[in-house]
Amino acid sequence: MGEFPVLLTILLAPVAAALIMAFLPREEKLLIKCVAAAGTFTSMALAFYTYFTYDTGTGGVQFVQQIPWIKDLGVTFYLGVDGVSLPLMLLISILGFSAVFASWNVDHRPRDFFILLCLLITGVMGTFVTQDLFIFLLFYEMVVIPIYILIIIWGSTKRVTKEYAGMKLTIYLLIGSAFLLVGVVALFMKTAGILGAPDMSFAGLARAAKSLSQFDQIWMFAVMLFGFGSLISMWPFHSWSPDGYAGAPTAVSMIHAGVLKKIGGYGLIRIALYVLPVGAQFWAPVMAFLGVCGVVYAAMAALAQKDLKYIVGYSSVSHMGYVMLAVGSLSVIGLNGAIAYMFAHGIMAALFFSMIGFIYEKTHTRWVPDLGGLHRQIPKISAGFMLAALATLGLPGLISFIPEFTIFIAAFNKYGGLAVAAIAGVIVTALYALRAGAYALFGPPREEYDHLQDIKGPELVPLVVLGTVLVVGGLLPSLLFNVINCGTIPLMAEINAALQIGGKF
Amino acid sequence: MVEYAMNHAWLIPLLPTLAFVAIIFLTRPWPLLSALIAVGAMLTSCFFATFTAIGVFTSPELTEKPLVYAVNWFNMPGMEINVGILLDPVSAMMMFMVTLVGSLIFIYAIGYMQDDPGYSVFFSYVSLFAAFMLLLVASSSLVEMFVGWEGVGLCSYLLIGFYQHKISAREAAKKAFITCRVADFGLLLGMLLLFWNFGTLDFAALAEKIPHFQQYNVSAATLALIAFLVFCGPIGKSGQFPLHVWLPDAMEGPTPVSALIHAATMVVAGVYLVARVMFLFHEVPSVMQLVAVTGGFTALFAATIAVTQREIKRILAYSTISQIGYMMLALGVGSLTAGMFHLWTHAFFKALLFLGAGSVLVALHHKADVWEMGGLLKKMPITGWTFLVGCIAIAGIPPFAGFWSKDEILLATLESGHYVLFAMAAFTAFLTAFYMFRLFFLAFTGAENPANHPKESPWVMTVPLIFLAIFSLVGGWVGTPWANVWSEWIFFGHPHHGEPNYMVMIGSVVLAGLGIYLAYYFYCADREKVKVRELARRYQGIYTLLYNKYYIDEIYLWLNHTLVDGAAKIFYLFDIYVVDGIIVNGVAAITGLFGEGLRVTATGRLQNYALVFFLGVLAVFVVLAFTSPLLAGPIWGGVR
Amino acid sequence: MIDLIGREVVDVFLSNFWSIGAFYTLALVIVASGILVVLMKNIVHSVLWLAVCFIGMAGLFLTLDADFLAAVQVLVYAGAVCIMVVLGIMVIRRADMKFSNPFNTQVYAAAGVVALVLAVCTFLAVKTEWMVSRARVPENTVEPIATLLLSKYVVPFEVAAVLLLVALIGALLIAREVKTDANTGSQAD
Amino acid sequence: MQIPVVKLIDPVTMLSIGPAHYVILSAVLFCIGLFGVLAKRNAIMVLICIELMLNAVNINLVAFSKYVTPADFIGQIFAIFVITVAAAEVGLGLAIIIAIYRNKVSVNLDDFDLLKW
Repeated sequence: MGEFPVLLTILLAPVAAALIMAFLPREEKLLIKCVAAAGTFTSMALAFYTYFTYDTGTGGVQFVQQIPWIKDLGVTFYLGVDGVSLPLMLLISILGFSAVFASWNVDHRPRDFFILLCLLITGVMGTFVTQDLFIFLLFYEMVVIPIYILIIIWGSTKRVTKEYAGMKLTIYLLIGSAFLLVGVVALFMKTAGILGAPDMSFAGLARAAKSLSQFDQIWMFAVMLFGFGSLISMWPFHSWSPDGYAGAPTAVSMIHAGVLKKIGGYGLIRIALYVLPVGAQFWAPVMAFLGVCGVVYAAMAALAQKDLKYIVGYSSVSHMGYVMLAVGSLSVIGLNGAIAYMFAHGIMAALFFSMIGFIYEKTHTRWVPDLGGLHRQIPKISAGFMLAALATLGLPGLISFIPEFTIFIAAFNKYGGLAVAAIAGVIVTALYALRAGAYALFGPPREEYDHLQDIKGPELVPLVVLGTVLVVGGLLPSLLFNVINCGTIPLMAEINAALQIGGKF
Repeated sequence: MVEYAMNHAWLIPLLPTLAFVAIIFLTRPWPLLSALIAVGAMLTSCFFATFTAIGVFTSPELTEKPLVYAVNWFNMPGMEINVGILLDPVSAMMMFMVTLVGSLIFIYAIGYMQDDPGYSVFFSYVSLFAAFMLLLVASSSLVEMFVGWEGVGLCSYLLIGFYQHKISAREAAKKAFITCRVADFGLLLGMLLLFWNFGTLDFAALAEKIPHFQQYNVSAATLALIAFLVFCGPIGKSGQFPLHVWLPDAMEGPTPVSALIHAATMVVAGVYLVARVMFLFHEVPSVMQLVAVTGGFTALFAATIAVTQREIKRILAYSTISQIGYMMLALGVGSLTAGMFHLWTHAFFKALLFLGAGSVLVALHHKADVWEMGGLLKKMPITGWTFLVGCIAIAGIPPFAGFWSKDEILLATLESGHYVLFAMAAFTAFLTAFYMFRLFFLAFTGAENPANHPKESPWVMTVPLIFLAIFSLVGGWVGTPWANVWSEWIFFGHPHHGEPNYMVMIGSVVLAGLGIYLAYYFYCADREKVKVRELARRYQGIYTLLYNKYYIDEIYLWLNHTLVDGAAKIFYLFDIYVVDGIIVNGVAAITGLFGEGLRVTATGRLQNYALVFFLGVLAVFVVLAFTSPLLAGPIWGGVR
Repeated sequence: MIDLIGREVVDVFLSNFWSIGAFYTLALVIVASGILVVLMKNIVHSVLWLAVCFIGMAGLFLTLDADFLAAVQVLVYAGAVCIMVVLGIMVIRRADMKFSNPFNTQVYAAAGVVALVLAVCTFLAVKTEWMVSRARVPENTVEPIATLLLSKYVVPFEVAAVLLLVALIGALLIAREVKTDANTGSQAD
Repeated sequence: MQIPVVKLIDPVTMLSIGPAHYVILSAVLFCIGLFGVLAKRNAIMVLICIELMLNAVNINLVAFSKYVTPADFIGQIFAIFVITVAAAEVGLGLAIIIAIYRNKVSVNLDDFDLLKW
């Protein structure tokens, strides 16, 4: 315990910021924002430090910190990251920092807003840094509340009211987590019986779950698939996503689309797949099929949208379909692709939402036909928007291409024709991404937007930070894959070992 | 120097990239400085490329065994992707050509883009474009090439849509990108299949493995499928039928861009790709056949459209499509030499023609209709005469460059026994001469249009024209049938010397001459153009069909708007009304219904609640008491 | 007569005449007054019957050898609680005291539930084989109780004391007349 | 040490007073109280009936104190606490009723259905 508790600091820095903010007078808006920025920045800096000092030679779970908590349930406050969770932890820390700046202009009750935002960031972060199922669930439930409040108070009403959107999102997440809980409790009960002593750590559960019967594995996986699937907006449990994003304030959309969805994918890999490999093998084709459905379906639906946030909302559903497909391929390449793609999508979706947020803030509309010609008046926002659009359509050289490519390879290997349908999705993606960009930004400039101010100062931070990650990650994919490899290779080895014991279907 | 250049060939794509970064982030407020940086980077690249080319061409073994400098890009179990530079004659030639033509176009753009508000941005984009193009050319693996491939697509999107305030430019840019994207879908699938079957995407490794494809349990049918899918990419990028529609529309961009994209570089990327993976196509004759037919058909098809077009750059665009069809035809009949040779000469004369057209457009304030021009030769002598050189070159009159390469293609087609394709190609040669001189006569000779006040362009624009005109003349001399140096450098398999076939040569010159004469007859000699109007009237149907480009754009537009958008609408409505409306809100409604039903129980009266509460207690109590095993015997109360 | 009932019965009855008599009498008093509490139409009457019931209870405690508790019962319940309730009733003055104690609409349902509860309790009480300690209750109950309260049960005792204090203060606070300002007069809605 | 006491059915058991008698008495009293709580409209009446129920509990406690742990006084002490709490409860309950009465000018429980949908 002599070491500096890096992960704990990363986790608690936003909480500390929230606490400080709680004691600041509500009029000190700038100070409040600075505190939030400082908290999230600490988190981000340390996350980068963690990411680059993670020893890829050794691999495994590193930066471990264990505090026994509830003995009777086998719960340990077990912090640690490996190649699967590290990229996602980095992602949330980056997004958290950017989200603070993306909401720099929040004027309505800024103190409450930033406190909730910081709590939200911590909650999401917690799910990624823990190696204990109970703590994972705890943090996950912690996330739901701030999101709901943030949408209800600071959201915007368009096609659906913000209350409806917030309610739908929250209830969906809760239903998902209720199913999840059923699976987790069942898993816990059964494994505790097998182990003799309760153990909630992922590794312990996985070890015990090997002796579960095939039927148990299958039904538990199904329950978890539903839980995590509705979290990752798996088709057909996706409809909260576009509405929710449309209703949410910018920062929430960023964090939600960027990372919160990824908790679903992460959980699917880290818990469902790792602990219940036999179930995973049974359900893999279903996952892949639903993933492909999501890809095509949501891409087509995005094509019909006129509201920028709806476009990105559907697009993120579509992209999560790729993740499902990749997870369904049950191979190292697929899992690598899935995790890297989650990271990539987090960055680009966040950039997209932050730019849309700025556009909305300045023009007070997100309705594409009402926009147009903006690139003359607000070139920096437009550049960011186009960057995000191009990343969305998987342009090589940006962060999303290589993960997409690996996913395609893995999926193609396993599912052939099904994967072709998913790959065809890239055409539709290009169509809607470019249409959105073209109709909103290009074309003849409109007079009513002549007075608009381009982003400057702190508002530039999301663009700079996310844009840099977007490009650097695209040019040097090995930065991402070297770390992810450390997580997926042992994971897949365990899964394969378990499958060999469990026998074939 | 040569060795240094070869060892540092990676600098060739890198320098324009740096120029892009520098311009975008640093020198944007200073247009001239930006231009100088871009031109400087390009010239340095050209310098390196020249020495690299010299180095490659002095070591003949590189054709068999290309020089590869590669580093690992990323890897994971079962997948290792390298990036690097591959040097062989083909890539060296391409690099040299791209940097050379690129430099000239950049210099030209200094003048052409004068007074444009987006001056710096323009130079940053074209630098990026050059960088991606060079990456594409120099890449050592298919993935890396795909990066460049999509990168040039992106840049062409940005550049075609450079005048973004124009709706037509915006639409053209989008169309270009998406059309290519459709094609790239095929390419991507092809890549995946290649990777799946051979486990690598490095050109060198693939070149070794594919000839022995049976060893890797790959059936010939699969290989044919792969080849076909890979060929989809070039169809889109090189504007082959049926995905040629984006290319004419792409003329919305600034003229240097048209020259850069349509003449020298991007559109020939498809040809280059086919040449690069010739080892794949070579194994599947059926797809080779397809390549040849596609090329031949496109050549003829585009040429017929070009005959009736009125906008100067559109004519050139269709001519480009047609010429690339030639290149494809050459590759398809198995002559890499001829295809690449035509690519090389075409780069010069088409760049020349586009830049000349740009010069005309500047002088006429962007009035593009050739029927409204006339007599420009006197007012703009340099532009006019260099344009004439370009026309002669493309028409295929010896000793200009186009003649040699076209001759090579015709010869290769004939030798491979594709007589129908040969006939099509020959007829296309005739049409090419006709429509190019139609353009020339309409624009540069005849009566001046009094509405125009043209004057010669500044020297930054005319000097590149002169240089290009020189190259259009001498560029073909490396590959004359008598002393064919070209075929010793650039070939697939083994060098192939076509015997000089004078029949073909004379035949093609005669056809070209006939075309030029007809153009002269209709458009120059007949000053009032009565005959040609008469002709158009008589064949009204054909004329309209040609003028409207066989209505292919309309068909696509209809498909896009009706089918794709319609399907999108259906999906969206399905989402709103079925998934959301029936399922999600349905579940919510059922829940709500239950709530509604149970609401009456919430009377708000405490005593009601207490009553029910006691009933519940009673029930629990009874259940506990009467299911307890104790009740079987006497219940023991009190102390035990 | 004796033959009819049985010798044994008579013996039991005679040997425990006082205790049996006391129990049944007191039980009668308690139950009857309890029923009257509920049935009276005038709430003041109800409270009076309540006092009767409490006193009967004190008697019952005496039969159970809990003389201290009997005293407490009389003091606290029959004394303090009843008076407090009467005071409460007086504070809340009704126009017509005669009908101050009506039933509500769920009286039959309540009766049913109550009957069920009673049936179950009685059934179980009858069915149970009670076992009792042979030991006798000490003659003197006050001293042991006092000792226990201040030694073994001192913590609950103190807590109870605090509870009473809190209840006192709380009751004062709640029942205190709220001074309504003219400008914040939204008190009575 | 302990002797089982037989059932109440026959006259002998009817007459030999044991825990069962007290339990039944307590049940009857409790049910009377419960009935009042459930069926009376006046809030003060409900309070009164709660007192009845508490007393019913006390009977049990004291009875068991005598029959089960005569020397330990557990039941009696418990009863004392119950009485204490009951006293506190009556005080507070009345205070609350008075406060409500001030607001609503009613002690009729049927009027207090704010929790209604």
